[in-house]
Amino acid sequence: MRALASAGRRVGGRLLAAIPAVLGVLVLTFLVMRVLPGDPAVYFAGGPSAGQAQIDQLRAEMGLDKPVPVQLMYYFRDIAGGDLGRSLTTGQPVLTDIRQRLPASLELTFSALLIALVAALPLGILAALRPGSAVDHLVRFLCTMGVCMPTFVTGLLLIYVFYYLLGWSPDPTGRIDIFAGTPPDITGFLLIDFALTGDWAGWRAAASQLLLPAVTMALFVLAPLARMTRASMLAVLGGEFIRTARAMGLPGWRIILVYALRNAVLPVLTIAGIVFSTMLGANVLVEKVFSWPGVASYALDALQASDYAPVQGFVLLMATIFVVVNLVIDLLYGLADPRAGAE
Amino acid sequence: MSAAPLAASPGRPSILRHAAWVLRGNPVTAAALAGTALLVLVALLAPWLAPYDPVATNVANAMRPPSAAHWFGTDQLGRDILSRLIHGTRLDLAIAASAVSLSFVVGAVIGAFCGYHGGRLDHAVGRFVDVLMAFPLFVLAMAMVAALGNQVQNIVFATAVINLPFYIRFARTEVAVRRQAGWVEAARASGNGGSRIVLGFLLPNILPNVAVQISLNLGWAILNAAGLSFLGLGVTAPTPEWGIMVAEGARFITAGNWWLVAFPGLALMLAVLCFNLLGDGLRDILDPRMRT
Amino acid sequence: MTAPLLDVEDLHVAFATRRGTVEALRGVSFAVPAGGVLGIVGESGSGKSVASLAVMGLLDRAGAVTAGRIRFDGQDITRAGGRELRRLRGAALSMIFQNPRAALNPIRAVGAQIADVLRAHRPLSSAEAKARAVALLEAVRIRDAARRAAALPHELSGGMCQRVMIAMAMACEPRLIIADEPTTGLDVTTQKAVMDLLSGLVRERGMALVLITHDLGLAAQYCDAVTVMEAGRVVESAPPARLFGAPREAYTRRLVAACPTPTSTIAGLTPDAPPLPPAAPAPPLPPGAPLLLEVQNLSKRYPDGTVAVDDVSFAMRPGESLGLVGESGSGKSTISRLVTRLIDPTGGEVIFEGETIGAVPARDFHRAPQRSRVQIVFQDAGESLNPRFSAFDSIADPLRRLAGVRDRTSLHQAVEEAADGVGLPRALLDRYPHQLSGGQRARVGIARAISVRPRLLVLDEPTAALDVSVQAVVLQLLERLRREKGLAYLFVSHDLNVVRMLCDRLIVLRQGRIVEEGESDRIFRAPAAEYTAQLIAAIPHFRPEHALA
Amino acid sequence: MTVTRRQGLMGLAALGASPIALASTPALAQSRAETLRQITGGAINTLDPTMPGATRESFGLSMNVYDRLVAFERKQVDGHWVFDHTRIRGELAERFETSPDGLKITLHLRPGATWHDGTPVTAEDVKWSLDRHVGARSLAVSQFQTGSLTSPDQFRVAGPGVVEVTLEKPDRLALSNLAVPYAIMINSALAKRNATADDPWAQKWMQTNTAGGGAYKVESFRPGVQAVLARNEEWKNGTMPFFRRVISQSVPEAATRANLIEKGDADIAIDLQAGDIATLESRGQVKVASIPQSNGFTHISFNTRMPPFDNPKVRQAIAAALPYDDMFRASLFGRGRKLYGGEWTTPASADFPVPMPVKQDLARARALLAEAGMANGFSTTFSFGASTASTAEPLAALVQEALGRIGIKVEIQKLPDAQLNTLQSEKKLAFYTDSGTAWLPATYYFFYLYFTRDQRWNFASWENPRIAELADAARFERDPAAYDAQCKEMISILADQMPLLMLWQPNMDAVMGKAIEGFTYQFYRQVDFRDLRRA
Repeated sequence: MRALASAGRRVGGRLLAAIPAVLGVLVLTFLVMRVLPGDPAVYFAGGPSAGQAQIDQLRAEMGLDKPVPVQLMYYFRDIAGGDLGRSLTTGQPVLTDIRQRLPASLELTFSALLIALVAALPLGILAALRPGSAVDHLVRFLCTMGVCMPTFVTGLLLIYVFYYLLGWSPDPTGRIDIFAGTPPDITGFLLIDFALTGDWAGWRAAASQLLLPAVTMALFVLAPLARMTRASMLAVLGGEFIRTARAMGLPGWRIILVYALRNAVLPVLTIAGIVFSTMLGANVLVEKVFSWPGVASYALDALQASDYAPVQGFVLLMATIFVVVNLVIDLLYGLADPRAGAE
Repeated sequence: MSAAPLAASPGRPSILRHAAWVLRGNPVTAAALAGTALLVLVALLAPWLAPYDPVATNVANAMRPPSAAHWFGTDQLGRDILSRLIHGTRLDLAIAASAVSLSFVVGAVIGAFCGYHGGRLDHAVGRFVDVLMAFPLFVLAMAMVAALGNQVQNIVFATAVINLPFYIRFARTEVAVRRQAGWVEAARASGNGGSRIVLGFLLPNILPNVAVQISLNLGWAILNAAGLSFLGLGVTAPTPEWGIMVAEGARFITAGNWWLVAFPGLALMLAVLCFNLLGDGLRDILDPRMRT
Repeated sequence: MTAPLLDVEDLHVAFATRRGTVEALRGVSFAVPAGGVLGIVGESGSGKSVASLAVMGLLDRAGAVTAGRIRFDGQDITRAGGRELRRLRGAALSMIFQNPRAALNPIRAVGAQIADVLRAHRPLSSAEAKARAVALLEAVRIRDAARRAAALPHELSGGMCQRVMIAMAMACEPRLIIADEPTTGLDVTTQKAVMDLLSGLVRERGMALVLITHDLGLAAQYCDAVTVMEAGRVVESAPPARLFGAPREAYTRRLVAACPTPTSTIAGLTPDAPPLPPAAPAPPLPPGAPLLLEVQNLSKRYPDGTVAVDDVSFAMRPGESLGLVGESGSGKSTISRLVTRLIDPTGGEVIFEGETIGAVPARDFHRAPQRSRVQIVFQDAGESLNPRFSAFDSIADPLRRLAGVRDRTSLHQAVEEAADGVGLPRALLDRYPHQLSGGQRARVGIARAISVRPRLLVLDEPTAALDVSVQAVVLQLLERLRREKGLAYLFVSHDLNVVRMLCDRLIVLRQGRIVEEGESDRIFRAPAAEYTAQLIAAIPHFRPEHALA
Repeated sequence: MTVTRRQGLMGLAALGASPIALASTPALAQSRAETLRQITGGAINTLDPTMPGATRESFGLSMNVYDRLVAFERKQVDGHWVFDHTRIRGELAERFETSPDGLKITLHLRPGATWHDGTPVTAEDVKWSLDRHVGARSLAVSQFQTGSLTSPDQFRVAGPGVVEVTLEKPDRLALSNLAVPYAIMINSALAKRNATADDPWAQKWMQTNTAGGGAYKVESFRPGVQAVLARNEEWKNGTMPFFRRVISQSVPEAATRANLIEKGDADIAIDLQAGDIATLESRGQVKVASIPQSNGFTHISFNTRMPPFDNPKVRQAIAAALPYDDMFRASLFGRGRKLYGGEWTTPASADFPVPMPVKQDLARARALLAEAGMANGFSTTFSFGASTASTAEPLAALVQEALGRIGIKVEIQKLPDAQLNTLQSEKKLAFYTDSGTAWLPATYYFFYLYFTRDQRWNFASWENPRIAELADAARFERDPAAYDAQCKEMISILADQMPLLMLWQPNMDAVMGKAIEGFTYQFYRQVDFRDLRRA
């Protein structure tokens, strides 16, 4: 119908606008990697008597001996052909690494965002319904508590308390209990795969494994989400149409849920989009602490080894996800707010 | 029709009296302001407050729990954690304040001009901001710190650049909304050129809203420095800085030496808490409309 | 005399603000018989809206009824609990608000919103509720009601949104409707249609109506009795005929005089106004001297295709005052921005004192020499003063930029001189805009515009946002300034009465085109164009002959 | 540390989940006992140890998955098993003889030995494997050169199951090189099937697949994350290992590794933090085997080509200024063997590395500095690799403070590993700390590898013709007495010139469950699963 058609147009427009951004990211990464003084050839030419010859041979193999612009051309040609190069740290093509590891990062970030929303929305609404009251201050204090500790400290603390002292959560490494055998690999998202194969014991195991890292990340984004929900809810509750609804004697729950919340959810959507993209980048700390086989820790290891290909692959991935996320948010916004649709 | 009639009280009340007024109305903001003032004071008087030299090592009594001699205990090199914490305040506030102010000033001005003029400039800057935002945080930080070395000013520079897109976008939307306002048209009719309107009229008006973002950013900037230290990209030891202390201390939790991470962590939490809660109070103080 | 449907007795309402409690109502009493129509009239801050909100129990968190009693249909609902009030609201008494589009849920179809009210009070299925909603839309004369029911508020015009509000209010056949400034912000013609509809339906269905407005004419025309309020008290209450014929209280007298009518004069607006300098008609143009302003085939088309101004031409002689009249969307404001070169035309020429000033793009006009000679006064003075500038800064800004007054003493002196010129007390110069009253803000706007001694002053609805009594004083100030300084006025307004008083000639505009041009008095007495006649007829004012219409 | 209400709730939710997941049926418990779970800080990035860029963990894995012709015996050193590089036993080769002039080695393959896919092992397979190790572009080439194994025509099939290796000069380490991780014996038929025109030695295929016959087969492998091995029931080249399944998993966070071992969820880890090990030991839940790494050393190195470090006096001054004991305690918590504080003037024996004659004496340090004309000191940088931060950072702080006392201003640089290696090989690092491990810890090999030639492992970029001459002679020296004299002379030159300061040999701290036995310190510093069993 009308909203979909115009949303389609907007999607096309935004895609076109995104192309230069992605290209910009590619060139920036390429240059950034060349700026780093570390020379991967040296790092990887280990061996007892790694002479200069061996280092040069590796440089040639990695195409590092050609002038930079030529390397850039090669790089673009490879990207176009879907070849993201080969990672020296894992010895596999970057594409297979990313395909293996991306679902882990996405599953962690999606569940963290879900937990954050499930916690932040009610808290935000509660705070908005009684502004300035004790509840409001408690919510604000609680959310800020989550955001003022670096994620790696919260992670270590949660492990220390829930795994080491209380023993409630399973051992905090990887996505599935190491002894439970290999999970089915359909979409790569454990929760979905286990659900698809109906293996509920496995699903519960994967979920309990996912809980601690997801909560660590969720705590970090709880504050902005709750703050935005409170602010937009307060603004909407102050709106004249709410006064009309009360003047017409509409029941309390309908005013809050159907009238107020539907309007308040729109700005929260945009913030959720921004928060999602920052989470993807920032979950390197959580992946390191929980030895989560995600893309961020993979890229960080490669970065410290000056192994260019995986870092460039990771950054390209981040740029595309950033564009896709903005696209989805834009679409959802179009569907949720008929006004935007009909522009 | 505004319900409460407009009481036109005499004269232009000073900022301080108005600030006192706002604080009385909001105890949380008052506490946050007190906390921040305390931090700034500690940062200024660090050398005189610290009982020991923060860098002097004494391996003989390393890893001592909090005691009378060392209130916060000693770290793995026997250095006094309390003194390092106090000196750390100076460095961390400096990092946070300079990074945020750098990104705010540059970002707000660029954003404001884009918001006002629009057209090609706005479009180009928009794409540049997209690129910066799509770029993963730690890759950018690592590249900058690795290329320029991890002295403090490079960490400040890296944090500022990562913050920049946020302020550009914020200023751009705030200005674009006010661009059609009557007083902007009036300013043009009174003979003000584009740049004077942006700097003299529009920027001061978006200050209150930006104040909230600045306070949130201050907290985030300190956390970012801590995160960089954890990844080995931040400040190098032995300089006393909360982030590196938390990063190093975190390794000893399992060994049972909790105080290495607890006290810097607490300080970090206190600082970030004050900055975040201060945000709303700051908005009321700076916003003239609130000055009855 | 049966007991009145709504009986408000000695009502006191106070608000807790940061600086202690503020008394909004200081003992207000009024009554509305079943089927009666009561008008409550007063200026901003008089408390008329607070009274209506108190009756509906909709005061915000800070407000509270401190004394007095409200009885509806014999039942005391002063301190009725939320649950009980909720049963009444929408069913027994309901309310209509000022700007209709903001008063409707922006992302929910209007039909659904009406159905919500129905289902809140009647055990109806959603299908039945939807059907009744469409029937209600037809009752308020909305064409093609079934399709319109699915529309969103922003897809309907202001007038249509207000009709939806009326349909909502009447959905459950309440016995009383309170309308708080229902037609403020609507065009005169739409206002007439909506008010006729509302009063007709109320009479037809035997409902009582309380009409709250600042427009005395509106109250006079549609109400059986009118209560005048000022600063939280009732000043006087009487049927329109007596209230307008022989007002007892001095305040009422001043209020009635200040309302511009087709016959009122500038001097007559305020009883004790200082004598105006003699009204010298604009001197004839000496031969060869250029016209002050010549607008030739001016047109403005926006990128999205809407045509704001379509081939408008007119001319002005120095010292002349020309009125531009039209409803919203007629292009009058756009012309004011084009003439003061704040925006660029898509076609046509603007010639000021013989020089074409259209060539310099609007972006750089601030450097043009003619900048100081063409100034503008805006409609909402509050919105056109920089919130972070004190009054002094606002007035000093053009002096610094255009008149080149730089050093402190001469700047101070010039600003104080301008303030005195517009009757603004010097003590207020260091106040921020939000610390000034509506009238004071208007004076600062005018002082800013005339401080650089312009030759042509363009006024874009300068008093539309002001209360009637304040408007009267400002209009007299404008008239005095024109006569003293020989300024030329291009006066843009939707209010024909105001333009007639202030301008020698006027132009009637519709959808960007000139409908009629000529001497003000002649157009009022014998409008040539059908549209002009319609406009004049639609202005609500007290007509003695059908006081009891 | 306040645990917020939200976390408490989350914890309770987890409680509901966790017991069910861990309900272990008897069969599961029994197979858990027969499974060994190793957790590592680093990760395995290839199944072919000769691949350039292979990590140390990959070397360890290949020792279990591939056989070699020969292997080192092991010996008891104060209660711990340690590799003995002086005694070599056959593995794939049942027995072997070396000709009296040391120029020919004959190896007799074990009859009936088979590859993982069941096909029999042939001399041709061994020949193809050895040719690959000297011909293909891999790490094996430079290693084999240290044993004078350079060209394919040194290897000859001398009959069914017999292979001959010939040398031009009697290199002491020729045979030892056949026991290094690179010297894997490959199922050439299977490998050739997966070779291509531009990859004749099937190097790409062998990165993620195996063509071996070792004690374990690879059940599943996810590079950078984990590898799961299953025991090869037909293995004949050694005593059948105890564990049926082995899991090696990468857990980057050291604190988490310590938790896992203490809770019993993991069986063995060799790279925990020194700080944690002391506490784990005191809490008594785990067994700790602390074995000095006899073939490795941590050092502080000067750049002998960069003033002022080209002046031996300056080097000796710094050597006299450092607080060795404080550094030893702060960096390693005392867990290792000291290589400083030696009381000798002439070396007691040819063994190396040994404690060098150096100790802290500030007065002497200041005097030496004055002699070097640097009385008022100078400023320099002190660098270390980020991955060694946990030990290097405390050390750097102490060095900075100590040198500060004699007027030398030090700026500390923590560099990502790749950058440190680059600066190191481009000889741009003035003054830094690093560590080195020699797989074949013969004394002359140390000097040949770390103190001669212009290559990356010459940490101090030291040019000393006498040392080069002695190292080369010792390599082919058949007479033990002459070999001893040459080694002693090299050690004394080192003690005098001090191109670099040997600090200590950090312990290999293997932390394991109480029931795990048989841990052996191997020269490639990884865990050999074949040695281990659960009591």
